[in-house]
Amino acid sequence: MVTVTNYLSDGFTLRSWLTTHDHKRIAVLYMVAITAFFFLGGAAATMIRLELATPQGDLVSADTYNKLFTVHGVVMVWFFLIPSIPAVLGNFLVPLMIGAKDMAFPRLNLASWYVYVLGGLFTVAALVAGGVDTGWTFYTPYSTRFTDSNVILVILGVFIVGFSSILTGLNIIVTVHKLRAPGLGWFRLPLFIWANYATSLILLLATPVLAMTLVLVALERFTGIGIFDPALGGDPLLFQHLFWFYSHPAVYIMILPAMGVASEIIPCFARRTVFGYRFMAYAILGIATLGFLVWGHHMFVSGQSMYAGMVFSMLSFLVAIPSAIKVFNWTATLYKGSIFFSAPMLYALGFVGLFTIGGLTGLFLASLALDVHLTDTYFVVAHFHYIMVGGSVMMYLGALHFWWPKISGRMYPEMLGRIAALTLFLGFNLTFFPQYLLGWLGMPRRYHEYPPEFQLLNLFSSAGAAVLAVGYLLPLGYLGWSLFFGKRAPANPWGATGLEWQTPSPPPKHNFEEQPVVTRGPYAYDPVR
Amino acid sequence: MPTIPFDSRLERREAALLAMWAFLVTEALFFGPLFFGYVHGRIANPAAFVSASHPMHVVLGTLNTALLMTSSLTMALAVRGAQQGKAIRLWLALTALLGLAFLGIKASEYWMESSEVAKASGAELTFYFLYFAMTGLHALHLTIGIGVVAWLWRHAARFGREYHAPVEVSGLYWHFVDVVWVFLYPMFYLLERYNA
Amino acid sequence: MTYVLTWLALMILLALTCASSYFPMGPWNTIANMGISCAKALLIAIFFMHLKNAGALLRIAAFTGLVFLAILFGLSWTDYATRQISPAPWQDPAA
Amino acid sequence: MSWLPVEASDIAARVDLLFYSMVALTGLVAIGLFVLMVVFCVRYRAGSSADRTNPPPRKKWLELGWTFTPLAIFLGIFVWAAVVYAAFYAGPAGNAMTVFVVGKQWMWKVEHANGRREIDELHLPLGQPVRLVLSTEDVIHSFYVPAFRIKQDAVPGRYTSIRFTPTREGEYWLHCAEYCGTDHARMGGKVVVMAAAEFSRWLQAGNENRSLAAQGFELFRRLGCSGCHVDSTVHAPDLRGVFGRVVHLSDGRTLQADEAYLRDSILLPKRDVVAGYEPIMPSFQGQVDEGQLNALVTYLKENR
Repeated sequence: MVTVTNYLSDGFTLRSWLTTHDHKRIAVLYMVAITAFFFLGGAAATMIRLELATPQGDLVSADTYNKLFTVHGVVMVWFFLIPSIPAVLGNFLVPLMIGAKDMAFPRLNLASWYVYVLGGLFTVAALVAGGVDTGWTFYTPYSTRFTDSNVILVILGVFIVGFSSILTGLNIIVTVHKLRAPGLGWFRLPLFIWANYATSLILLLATPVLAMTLVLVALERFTGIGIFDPALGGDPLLFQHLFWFYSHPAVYIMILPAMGVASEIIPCFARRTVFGYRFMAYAILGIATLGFLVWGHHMFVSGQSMYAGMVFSMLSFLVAIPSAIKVFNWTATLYKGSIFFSAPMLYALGFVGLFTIGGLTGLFLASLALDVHLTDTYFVVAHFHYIMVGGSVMMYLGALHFWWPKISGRMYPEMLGRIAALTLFLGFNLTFFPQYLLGWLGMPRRYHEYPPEFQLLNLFSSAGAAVLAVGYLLPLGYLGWSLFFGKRAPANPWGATGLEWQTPSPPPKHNFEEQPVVTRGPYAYDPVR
Repeated sequence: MPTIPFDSRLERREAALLAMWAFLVTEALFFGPLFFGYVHGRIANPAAFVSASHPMHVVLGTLNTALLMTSSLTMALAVRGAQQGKAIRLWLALTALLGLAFLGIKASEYWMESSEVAKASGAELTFYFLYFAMTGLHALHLTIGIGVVAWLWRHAARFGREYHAPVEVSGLYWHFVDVVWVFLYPMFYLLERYNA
Repeated sequence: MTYVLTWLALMILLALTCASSYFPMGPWNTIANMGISCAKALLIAIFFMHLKNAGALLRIAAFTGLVFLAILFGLSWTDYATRQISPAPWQDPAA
Repeated sequence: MSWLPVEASDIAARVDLLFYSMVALTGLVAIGLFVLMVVFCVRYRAGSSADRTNPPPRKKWLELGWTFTPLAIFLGIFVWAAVVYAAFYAGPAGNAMTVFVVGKQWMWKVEHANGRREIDELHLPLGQPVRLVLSTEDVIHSFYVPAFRIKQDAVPGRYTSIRFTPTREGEYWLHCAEYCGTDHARMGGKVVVMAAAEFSRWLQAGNENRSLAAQGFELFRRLGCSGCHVDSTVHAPDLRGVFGRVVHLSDGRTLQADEAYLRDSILLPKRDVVAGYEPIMPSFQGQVDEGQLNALVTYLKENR
């Protein structure tokens, strides 16, 4: 047997990693960095849940609490969720799945990681310097005139990390357009590619608006003049419009790649083709586009015009339709399949369930009259955690398990994988389902203290968070363990159809020994096995 | 050395052009909030915006517009020269010089306007805020553009009929910066001039 | 030659836009200015930036940018166009 | 604690009907979907003997069905929710009692029409339509009474308002729902709904302030408004009975002199100049705070 150098054995020094142009190594760099930020954001969440176990503000001060939820939001949104699937798995898999040697711009790819790290350093510096207490939403005029925390430093961090997102998005778009293997037409692309492509479009179109909006906040804070200042004829709601123009599509930046992952895993473990491939692809593009038209539903009680509220509400219902299509199609993919319940499949099934609940409760928030009561309460907190944690994080972990053999060349311990998936599913529901009830009963979000009648539900939630923490620490442990002691992985342990499985695990530096040629559509699984 | 993922220079050029256009779309949206802020400010405070714009030096602004559009011409000629394998240094040098002249005039305007800003109040301040933010960001882009053109000038010998993607891509960027100015000029210089 | 003609057209438009602003035309001043700016931007994009000969992909890319800017402006404006504001005194805490 | 929140306003019942209908509808969809998933998972588990011939790669009518059925349902819900939403803002103005609420880090200051003020409490009469007019002295706050199912942001630089009718006596939580800094969680108090007679006793008792209209009259003199607007050589409109009148403006527009117009005219007098008058009135922006502005407007409303 000829031993080929794979990408992991292509140099063991730190330097060989930090100067690499190999998309697979850059993906690993991203994985390390976002894992660190995940646990930083998770630590803040732990403190929040501990504080909320009792109605009194007895663990930390009000200011500290405000800084904790701000850190949790900023870190989890910009330093974990947004780069999670696109920058780690997108980076690793997009070239492999389309039969390319690398991303279109390898140097730019590495640069975007350094930009990410730089943005991270600014944010961490802001934390060390005393933190920031505006919430991740930076609403004016609180952020521009009233808080005395390190707003400018954090804004700089988010601004910089935004450029990392833009560069990654640019790279993925050009790669998908220009580097597909011979025979790989658009409707032969795996849905994971569709999803990352659509995500990249959003990254390119939405992120710059956030970047400039935050610059305007920083300038207003710095100069005392700005377009959001009502004393100078400006409008604080202008900030909200600009902010949500980015931040609503940002939700789709987080969930679309997760949908892409589910669309890979479910057909593979149901051993049949995905139901309604074209509808799935169109739904992805539909979500990406419609997602830009609904931001005003964050502003139904903000003093926005009632009529604008109605326009945004109707558009918000429209964006729910492609999401519904995807859920129905995943379910239909199980029909007449031959289902194996391996760990990635458990994550994917859990994802479908949690995403369904998150999506359906989204309808409540799109309904104008209900949103008046529910917005800025724990109902909203529960809703977006079902989408972002139940959706994106579950699927990020599912993807890590599914492609772990490809990434690391080792198998993870299957039984532990299943236990972790179940633990996460249960812990997640215990943590966040009570928050729907809390919201309906009227507990506002970002509250350091709360009326005593809410304690029971908060206790459930905090207990669930403990279970959830175990669920996150488990994979960290056994995936790390498997790097050294795991069984060596074959090229295609799951019998999957994607191009990435046709090259050894881990892949060689240039991905493929010879240029693959595609002759059929994706998910051509044998019906019965 | 990074893996070169492309099979040919032609493919690479196409990828570079797509990437630059995608980047320019991002840039357009980057300017978006500023333009939107301007539209909102002007509709909410029309009188203040007019009175704040009158001290602007319309002659210098018009001259600068002309300079920048001429630089776009020279840049376009440089790009065509590179595509046809001709010498492009002259065109690049002219482009960069016109850009520098623009920046020089802009800087002198900033100098002269500072006293007006000190007198401003209310929404006039918003006007000046937007003026400095937008023209400042534009000047930053132009400075980067001049740097890129200088880099092209240094490596001009490498470009020819076979390989000229960097010149084309830089040209796109240069023209985009020009397009931004085309909108900034009437927004800040030409408000109710007849009353000035 | 195309380039020089484009440049000439740009210069004429510049003269037009500058001159027009000395004639009181009410809201039409702004419309004329913005219309001429759009014309100039189109000239630059089509001729200097070669959209004339570009493939469909690049044209779609350029168009996408415009569409999403239009979404930003248009949908926000559904709010501003229909909002009734009663201004209230509000003072900057620092002032 | 109760698992169902109390309904203490006319709006609350309408919101709840929509909410519980949606719980039923989405619950049904979710349960149906989960049952289907479980059935498929069991039936088609690897190694089972279920029939797997010809698994459909797509079914157009099915997919179109689950595209357009939700669309129709969603549009129905949208209309329902929008109709209820409109009631918060566009209900009949007629006999609504106006209460001014000012948010301030971290308290709610309330002022009733007769001048009675309270802090972090809001007393309301049962069955009386109420219109809250909100403003803020610093950052954005949000006035939230869960039992009424109402929430409205107070935005710097402008007034916002929301309407409802309390329908149940009792004490209810009042919260700030928009994050506003350190003590955001403590910014709140209670809303007390009392029988109408009891409320009018409460309103009169302990009211050290003179009525809002009386304060307004004093301001009207002190700020010099009366110098021009009452029997003066300066050409300024007579303001007696101005409220509710149709006003013709110098640029040809006409509008009704409502509260917003009166406020605008004090703060931005040059914007809507009445036909036949010179735009000579100075702006009072920055000279009057919102409490004084409310007093002036109330005086003008009552000065017939």
